[in-house]
Amino acid sequence: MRFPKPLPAAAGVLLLVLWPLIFPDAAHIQQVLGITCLYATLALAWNLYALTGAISLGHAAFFGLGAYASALLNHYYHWSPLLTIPLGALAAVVFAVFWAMGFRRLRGVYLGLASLAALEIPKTIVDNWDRFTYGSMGIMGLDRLPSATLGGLQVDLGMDLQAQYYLLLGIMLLAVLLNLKSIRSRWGWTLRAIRENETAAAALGIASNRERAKALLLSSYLAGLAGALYAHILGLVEPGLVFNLHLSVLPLVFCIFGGSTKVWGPVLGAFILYPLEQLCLLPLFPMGHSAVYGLVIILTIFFFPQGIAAWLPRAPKSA
Amino acid sequence: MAAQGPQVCLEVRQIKKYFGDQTVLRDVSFSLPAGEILGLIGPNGAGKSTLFNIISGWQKADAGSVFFFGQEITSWTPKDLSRAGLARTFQVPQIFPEMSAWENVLMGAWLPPQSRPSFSKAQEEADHWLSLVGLLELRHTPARDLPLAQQRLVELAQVLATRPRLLLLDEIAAGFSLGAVKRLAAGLAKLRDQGLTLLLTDHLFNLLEEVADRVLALDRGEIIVQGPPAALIHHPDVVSAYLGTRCGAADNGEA
Amino acid sequence: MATEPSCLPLLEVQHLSASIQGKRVLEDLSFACFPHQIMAIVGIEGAGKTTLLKALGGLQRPVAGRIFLGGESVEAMPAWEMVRKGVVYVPEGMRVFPGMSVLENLGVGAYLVRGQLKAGLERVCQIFPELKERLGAQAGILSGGQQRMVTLGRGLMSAPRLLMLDEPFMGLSPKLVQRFCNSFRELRQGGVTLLISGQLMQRVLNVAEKAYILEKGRITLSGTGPHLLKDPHLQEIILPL
Amino acid sequence: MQRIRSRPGPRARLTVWLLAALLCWANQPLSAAQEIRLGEIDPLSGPLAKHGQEIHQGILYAVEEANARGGVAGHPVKLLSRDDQSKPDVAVNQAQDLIFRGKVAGLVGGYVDSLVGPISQQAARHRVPYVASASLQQAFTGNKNPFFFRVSCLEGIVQPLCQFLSQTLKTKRVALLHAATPGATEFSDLVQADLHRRDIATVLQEKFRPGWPDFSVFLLKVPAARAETLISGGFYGDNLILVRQLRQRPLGLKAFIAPWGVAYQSFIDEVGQAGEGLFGACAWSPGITQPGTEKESQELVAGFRKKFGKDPNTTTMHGYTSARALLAALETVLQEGAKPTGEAVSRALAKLDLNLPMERLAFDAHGDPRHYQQVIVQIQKQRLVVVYPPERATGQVDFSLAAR
Amino acid sequence: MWVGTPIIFSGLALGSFYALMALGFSLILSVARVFNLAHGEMILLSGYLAFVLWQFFQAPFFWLLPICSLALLALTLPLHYLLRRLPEPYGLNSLMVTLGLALLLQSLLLAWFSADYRLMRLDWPAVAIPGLDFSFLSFQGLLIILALAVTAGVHLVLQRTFLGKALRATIQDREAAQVAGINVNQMGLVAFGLGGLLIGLAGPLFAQNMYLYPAAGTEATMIAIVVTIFAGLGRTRNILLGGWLLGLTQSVAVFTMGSKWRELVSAALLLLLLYFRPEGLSLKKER
Repeated sequence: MRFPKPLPAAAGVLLLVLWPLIFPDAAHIQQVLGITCLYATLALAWNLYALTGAISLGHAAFFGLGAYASALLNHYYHWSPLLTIPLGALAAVVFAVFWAMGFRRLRGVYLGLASLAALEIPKTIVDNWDRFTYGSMGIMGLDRLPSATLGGLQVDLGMDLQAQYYLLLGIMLLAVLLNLKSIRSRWGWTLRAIRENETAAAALGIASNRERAKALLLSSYLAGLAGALYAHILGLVEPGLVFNLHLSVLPLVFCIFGGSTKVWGPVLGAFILYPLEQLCLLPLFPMGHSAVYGLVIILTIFFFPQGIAAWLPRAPKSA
Repeated sequence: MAAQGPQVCLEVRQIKKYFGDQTVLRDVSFSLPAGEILGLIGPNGAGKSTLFNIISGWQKADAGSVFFFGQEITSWTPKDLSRAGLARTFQVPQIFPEMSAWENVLMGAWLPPQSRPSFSKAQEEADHWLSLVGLLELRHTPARDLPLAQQRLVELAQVLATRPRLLLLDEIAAGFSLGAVKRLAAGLAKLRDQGLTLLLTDHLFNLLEEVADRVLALDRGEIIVQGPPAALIHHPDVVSAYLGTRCGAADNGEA
Repeated sequence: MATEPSCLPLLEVQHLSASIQGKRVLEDLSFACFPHQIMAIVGIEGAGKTTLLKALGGLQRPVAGRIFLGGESVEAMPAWEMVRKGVVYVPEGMRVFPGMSVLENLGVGAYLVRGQLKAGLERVCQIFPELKERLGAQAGILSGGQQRMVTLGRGLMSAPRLLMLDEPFMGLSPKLVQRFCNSFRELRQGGVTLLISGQLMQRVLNVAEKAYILEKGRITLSGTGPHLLKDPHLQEIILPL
Repeated sequence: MQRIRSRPGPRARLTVWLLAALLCWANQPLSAAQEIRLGEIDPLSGPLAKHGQEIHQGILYAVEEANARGGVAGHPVKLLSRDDQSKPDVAVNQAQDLIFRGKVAGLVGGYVDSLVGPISQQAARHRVPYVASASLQQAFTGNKNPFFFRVSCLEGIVQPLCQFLSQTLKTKRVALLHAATPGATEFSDLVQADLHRRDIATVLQEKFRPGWPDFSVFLLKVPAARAETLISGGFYGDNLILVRQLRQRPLGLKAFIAPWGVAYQSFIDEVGQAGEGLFGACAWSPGITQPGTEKESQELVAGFRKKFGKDPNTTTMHGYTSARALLAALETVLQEGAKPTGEAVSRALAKLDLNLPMERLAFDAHGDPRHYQQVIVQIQKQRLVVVYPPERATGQVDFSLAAR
Repeated sequence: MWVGTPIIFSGLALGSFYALMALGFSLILSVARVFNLAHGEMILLSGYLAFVLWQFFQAPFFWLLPICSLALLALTLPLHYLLRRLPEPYGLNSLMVTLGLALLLQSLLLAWFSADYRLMRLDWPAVAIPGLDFSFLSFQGLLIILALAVTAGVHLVLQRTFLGKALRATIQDREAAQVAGINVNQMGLVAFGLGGLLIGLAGPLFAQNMYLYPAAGTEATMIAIVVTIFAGLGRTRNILLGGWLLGLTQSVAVFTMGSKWRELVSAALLLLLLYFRPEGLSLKKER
């Protein structure tokens, strides 16, 4: 099954790569779009797990654990964020292992609700383990992303917003690639089989729990990575911030808005909703922005029930 | 003929199953030599589906054991059984609703971890099995849009594509016209000649009559009679428990 | 057996066409259903029997044509209105409410005719004595055949004038089929018109006053049941023995 | 089998154009007038909206007051307000937007430290002065940031509170309940440490998530621990519930004291009789003002009431004070004829010494307020009466009213 | 006095409050398949209405309950018409629409009522139980009694009436319900109507037990969701039991372990429940 790359996607990626070169001074847009990439990564991570048919409401737990693990490594051992971020994201994977074991039998709404409850566990523990995690006080003054030398070119990831944008864009594109691979491969079809009919999948000899767990581990690592990056971009972590329910709902909103289980859906959702809110609604309506935001969501759902991505020309599907 | 010779493919020993205080199966035992087609009949609620579920790992027996080519499989999970070559279809067809008929069959040829064929090989096989059940012209139709009987055929092609050694068919012919039943029977007989062992249930006696080497009659969780289909149809116990009066048979196509 | 009674038709279908997702399934069907008859529609799987019954039962809007019930045009009515008018469709397969008891399942069938709950229950228990002892059980845990009985029984509970049965015998043992067939005559004497669709229906055809063969969405043959049963065309497409 | 679309469809092209247009619009500077702009970032919606809005009103009042006097050294002042939705990434985005597109001369506002922190870092990076309105934690000002100032600090609450507990109330055993937020947690720890030095035992210290509807079980533990005083580090809403449930059964308490939420006229109105005798802390309130600013205070209350239809309170005053500080620094720079660059304004801020209704405002080397000190008040007959420190007291502690 | 008495009583009152918050949510979720994220905001709307009636018209508390119920009924019925127009996939789309609605309502509440905290200041006399040395607020008693009465009422409607049977039938199989003569659109309307009444009832109780501010809706929605999971969907009777279990657990956890472990204990209990009895709480697979 060869899937030709749809042209609009290539054009979109090109636009995302090139625009900072056209508007080099637009630091605030680089800032906003950089964070958009970060949230799109989280949404793509969520989508990876959603490919197995699971609607998770607990991805904030992965995000928060990634953020805290990286922050603690940086705080206690003073390792470079370039090291602590990929290592810290492993904490999310550890939690995902428990998740995969504990929620083996849960499906559908109940999995969603259980994951919502599971968020409380790392949150409360981090919040109350004062001696190690500083509890509710959070940790401040984390190291920023350091400078890196790339072929004689000094790139300050922490201070140079353009470099930071490209880093986050790169990570997002990696997540897109991972999603692409996970949808259009033998494993992707295995996940789809599990999503559509688990009984039939088991009858074909597919170990659905194991495949689901694989997807979850990948998903949790990506979400943890997003959390770890978040911690070092802002320089602080706090239980209430990184274990926030809003971080669990955000990927859900982006994915449904953009079109779930499609590769570009989460990206599209993130790149429409987040910049719309940050660059337009908040400056224009300091008080009533969330009303407009809510209206946009409602109207979009009525006009594009399958998400915005359904509106784009579809990648021709091989038969 | 069967590659395995007269080897025993499936052996069921003393299976018991209770639902609450109701006994569904009591000491069901039989054995199925490789390369044979065994039929299973019985009135509604006799325990046919439960027996199928126990053999294929979807339900646990309360007592007794099941052997598959000499190996005890009593507590195996469905996926392990499928990998070992024991496949089944369901009364309510279990297919992938959003995928096309062809994709469904492709899943059977491509996904099972035990075989891992190349993609092009799997495609060829999907074509092969889909044409075998006669659905080649409906290959692009999403499975959920197909009528129930054709969904059953899609499911059959899908499990056949996993290349099983033993296939359990649960009322596969329900809703088939007699012509279709004939074609199916011919196809199954051919598969048997290629070495597949079959266990099937059917309400309408016609399919069993066409293909089964032997038929078990189940009533209230017990095997009451067994023998060749022609003998069973006139057996007084079967008639009273299952077929009703003789003219009931006329309803089953013995025009 | 009267073939064309002189009284007014109970249900009249004129030039009915229906589609599923843009694909034409029924093509220009016209026929009538007379009171106190048993009517059979025979066809292979995919011929459009279910779609036809759903269209008559108000579950599917036809794309063209009219349906008259006692002279009133009903093609745009939702299913519950049709039930109120006495046209009851019993779907194929096992469509019980799994979380409710058998008694409650049957009770829902009598939703619009609450006064006749008791009489209906008696009638159902008479046809399916197996259900009588399991009235309190959850419908979802019954065996397939028993769920089928509940589905059929629920249709009977609605005090239908016209009862439409879709593949009523699928999944039932021959003995049950026989018992069920016997009840048809009884029902007809009680004033119910029956419209039965399926493919292996010798027994029904034997007693049907009117029968149609449906092929690819069109009626290709009609006549009395016994007459049709002898027709070589039916033998050819349905019973090629 | 495969159809390949050779060019993007019209919808895709439209989408690309729309995105490009959005980028161009967003990249435009807001305008280029002669006015001086101030940027404000506050939680205007969400759970902290009450306090965010109050700070916003204080800042708005200060700006309009300046404009009514003819602006800052003749320049009109424009306030650009932004909602941070209590999320740090949003606060950073909005700070960036204000700095780049809004070209603001300075930033004010900010509730909660996790938001003030990232904003202050933006301020340092882009060399824009930032006067935070309500920031408590001590951690920030540790690393030196010449562009960051704040008008309040935790010390100014903890000090008078602990002195009052030991000198006036003479309590020996306290129970501490606080919200699970950084500020409240640090408050709780500081109070506990301070009381320990004064030989006062903290017999019960617990924290809870804000928004909890039921304190009655916690309150059962207070008499069991034989605590004499209950200190609540909860916020306005938490205290509303706590105070009502406090009245359900006698706890044998000498006093109840809460630094946040109690010393508001609106709180007194909401809880009614249940509020009698409670202790609170505030930096300002109508009628409670820095010595020497009584007249200014009165004018402010009158003007504020005229504009917003309600009285200002201590939170409002934090916003007002921070805006006043920034405006005063700007005025100094402009009057000297210098350009209001970030460095110049920050230098002016560092040298500032104003006597404002809320405090005598001067910043130390860390940007912390030198003289910020809250007073302890008691609710007596539906009025706030200052009972500590003695030099500012307007009444005596009513011990009988306080005991419950 | 045994130290457990007030703890148990507090837990029961708290649990009753939780159950009253959750009933409307659970009903709308199970019958109309709408995961109503605007639930909390609707409760707040009702609460603010009660507050306004109390503040400006001095309406007595017991009048507020029916008035607010009817007012919210008038709000949820149009919502039902709006949501009915939603295309598939219905479940996720209705979730998104109610999320948008929640944001919209929150903004409106902020604009209409400002961000201030509002409270209905009513005097609830303490009730002493003779011989037990234990007294409680009559409002707590009211919560328990109301929760019992409302649950019993809803339970009776669902289990004992034909309407209830029709509602449950609709939950389980829409098409089969139609051919049994049930107007399934009407059932959705009935569910929204009943849900609206229950939400309206919860409003004044929320305003009285807690306090009103525009962002409080999220908290109320969370309570409703958690209690609904505790109870299992479509099981009204269990809502009260679930609420009580949650309330009691929290009260005991606060007393024995401390306030900061409250959330962890209730989350752990919930996960254990789901781990050991997922089938008992199973829901029809939704597509």
